[in-house]
Amino acid sequence: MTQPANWSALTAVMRRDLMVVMRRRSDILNPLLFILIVVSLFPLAVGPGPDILGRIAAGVIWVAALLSALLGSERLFREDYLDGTLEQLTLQPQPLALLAFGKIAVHWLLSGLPLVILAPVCALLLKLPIAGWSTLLATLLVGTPILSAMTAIGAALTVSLGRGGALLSLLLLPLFIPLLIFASGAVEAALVGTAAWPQVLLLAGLSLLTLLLAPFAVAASIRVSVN
Amino acid sequence: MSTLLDVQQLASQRAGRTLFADLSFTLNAGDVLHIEGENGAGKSTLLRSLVGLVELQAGTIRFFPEQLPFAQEWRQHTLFMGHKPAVKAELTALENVRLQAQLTAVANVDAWQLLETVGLLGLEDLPAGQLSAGQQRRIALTRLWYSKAPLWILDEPFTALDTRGIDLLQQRFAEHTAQGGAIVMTSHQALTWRPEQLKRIRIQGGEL
Amino acid sequence: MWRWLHPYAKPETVYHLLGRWLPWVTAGAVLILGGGLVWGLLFAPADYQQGDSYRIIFIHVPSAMFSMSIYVSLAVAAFIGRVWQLKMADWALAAIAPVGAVFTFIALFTGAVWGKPMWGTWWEWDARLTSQLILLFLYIGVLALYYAFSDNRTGAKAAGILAMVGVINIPIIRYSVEWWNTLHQGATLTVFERPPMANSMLFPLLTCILGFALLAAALIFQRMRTEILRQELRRPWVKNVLQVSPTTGEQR
Amino acid sequence: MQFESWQAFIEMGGYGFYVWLAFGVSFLAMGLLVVQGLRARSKLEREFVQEQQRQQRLARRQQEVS
Repeated sequence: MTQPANWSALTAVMRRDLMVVMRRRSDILNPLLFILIVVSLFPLAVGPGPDILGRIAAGVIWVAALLSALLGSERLFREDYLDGTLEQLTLQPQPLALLAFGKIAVHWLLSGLPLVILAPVCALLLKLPIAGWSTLLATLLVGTPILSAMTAIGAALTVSLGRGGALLSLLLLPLFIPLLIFASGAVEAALVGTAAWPQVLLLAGLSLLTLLLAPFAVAASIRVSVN
Repeated sequence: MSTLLDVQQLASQRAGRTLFADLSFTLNAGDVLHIEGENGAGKSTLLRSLVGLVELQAGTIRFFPEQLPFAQEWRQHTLFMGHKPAVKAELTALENVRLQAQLTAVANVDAWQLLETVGLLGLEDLPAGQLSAGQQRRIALTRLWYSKAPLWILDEPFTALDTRGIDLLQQRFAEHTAQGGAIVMTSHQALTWRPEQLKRIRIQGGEL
Repeated sequence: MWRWLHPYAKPETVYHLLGRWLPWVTAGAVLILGGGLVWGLLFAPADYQQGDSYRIIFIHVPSAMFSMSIYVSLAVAAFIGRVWQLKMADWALAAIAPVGAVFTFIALFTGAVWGKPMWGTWWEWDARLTSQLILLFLYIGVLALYYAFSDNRTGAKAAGILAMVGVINIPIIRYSVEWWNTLHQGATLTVFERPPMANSMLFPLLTCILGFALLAAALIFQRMRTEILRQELRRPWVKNVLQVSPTTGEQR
Repeated sequence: MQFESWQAFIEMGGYGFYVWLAFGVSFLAMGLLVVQGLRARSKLEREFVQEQQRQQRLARRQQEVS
């Protein structure tokens, strides 16, 4: 297959997904609203004191991000599966992993990136000390691609099951644990004044690795699911 | 006469039940292969296994002229359309056609012209979700007017189409076979058009 | 292509082969594990620090050891199934995963029960206990996915992909959990990091480890046979197998 | 033999509860695994018989029709 054909197919997949979601903005807004709600419930539950809130802020934001990723994950391939698009994608001469990468990238653009933009508001609500802000944003920036890629694997595996929701959470949560640990650990390190960059670098490395391997897992899963 | 497709001793099972076994046929340029059978006989499974969506239990499929074995390259030479139209309800008819063409790396399609051809004049910029099932199907069928694939594998292409749509489609089939293409299709409707080289295969309960 | 030539790729052959090995492996497992446990419980000396509570080690260590390696074997089976298109390797997931899950549960439970007298608490967010807990989730995920599909073969393939994704993540999970553990609490819990064991304790432990290995093999073989039958239920050879079996013999 | 009496064996130097709880639950889990495995097998055999009977019914019906 020629390079331009690959490129053309990749951009077609990405443009299609972008356009579809832009016409259904609630799909972008609902997960963000969910995060805001979770974040604003926490002070009500544990008390508004800045010492306790500031300490748990990064963890709460990350847990909220994971949960909202799970919440919207089912939709990632559902429509495409139902209307036959997924079937057509597997029949393209282009490598399916490439197209899967396109879908992961769009998913990140529409769920990960908005989260990074929303994060300062969450940090403010949870009174995260200023020292931790840049690290929080950095972990979100390098960590959310992992979230999108892993979610895509799980969604592709369960797309042909009518009721994949609870199963999907079961499959994905264990895989999210390193992400949660390193991300909140990095912010904690920044708060106590030690270097946070090793964890951020580690996350970035994991992120690259995931983005490299996940498209192949997603492609294999799609092929199994459209069977 | 050149052979396009050679299928030998194909067998398939679904949920442990044998749908067909020892199925062999060849398809030459200009052939139309009509696969018949009752609901659940395995027509769709047969078509899907031809394009590799369903794993083969046994048998070989070769695609001529290069005698390619079942592989990625062969997808360039086939066009498959299943039950589902692969049309996005959120996008307009025009966008659907353009993106579909871009996906298959066909440059410079005249989407307006294509939509007029399939009888969707005036509906080009409505979201596909607002169109009827037959009209959505027509959007998907525009592929047949620009595709360069010699082999078409169509699962129930006439579903949801009205008589004029069916006539239009059969006309296009005739053009395609006249240009040396071949078609494998299933349909419950009888063809009103008599292709010159019509082959029929009937599958039922594991026998042919 | 060579899958057609490979004699072990035939489900029927494997079914009968496993059937021939099963009694021997089972007998070996019962004898060796039984012997090892009696040795460990009755004859091994008490630990000078932990007294008799350390005897939990004779089930805890073998099950913990195998809980991880069984997951790796799960992924290896999935890999073989994927690369060489060997369907039976995928089916092995259904045989291996429940055994691995139960071993993980045992390791987790015995670890917690041992922790109570030693650390004074049932649950400690100890690095090893935590990663065992995550491992248990991974096992449950593979099993749930395997049986979620109405088509048995699709389920096997999907679970195989998940097992492979999981095995890539296991080292990352373990590393992250250990790092997290040292971050949050100094390495105060050293129950499991002990000086080299006296031979009088080590030998019964090794016997138990061997016994557990045989037990795992026996359980996996039995389940593999059932899974082969389940996947091949409508094939002619299954008819012969099931109709001569004593429980349904009268149904002929 | 490490223990002087049966009683001492049960008590495990004061740790009896923990040791026997660990062993008991472990064996219970193993036992359930074995039982579940055997039941899966017998369930499969039942399914097989049902399938056979279904096929026989179908064959009979086809004979009646023809």
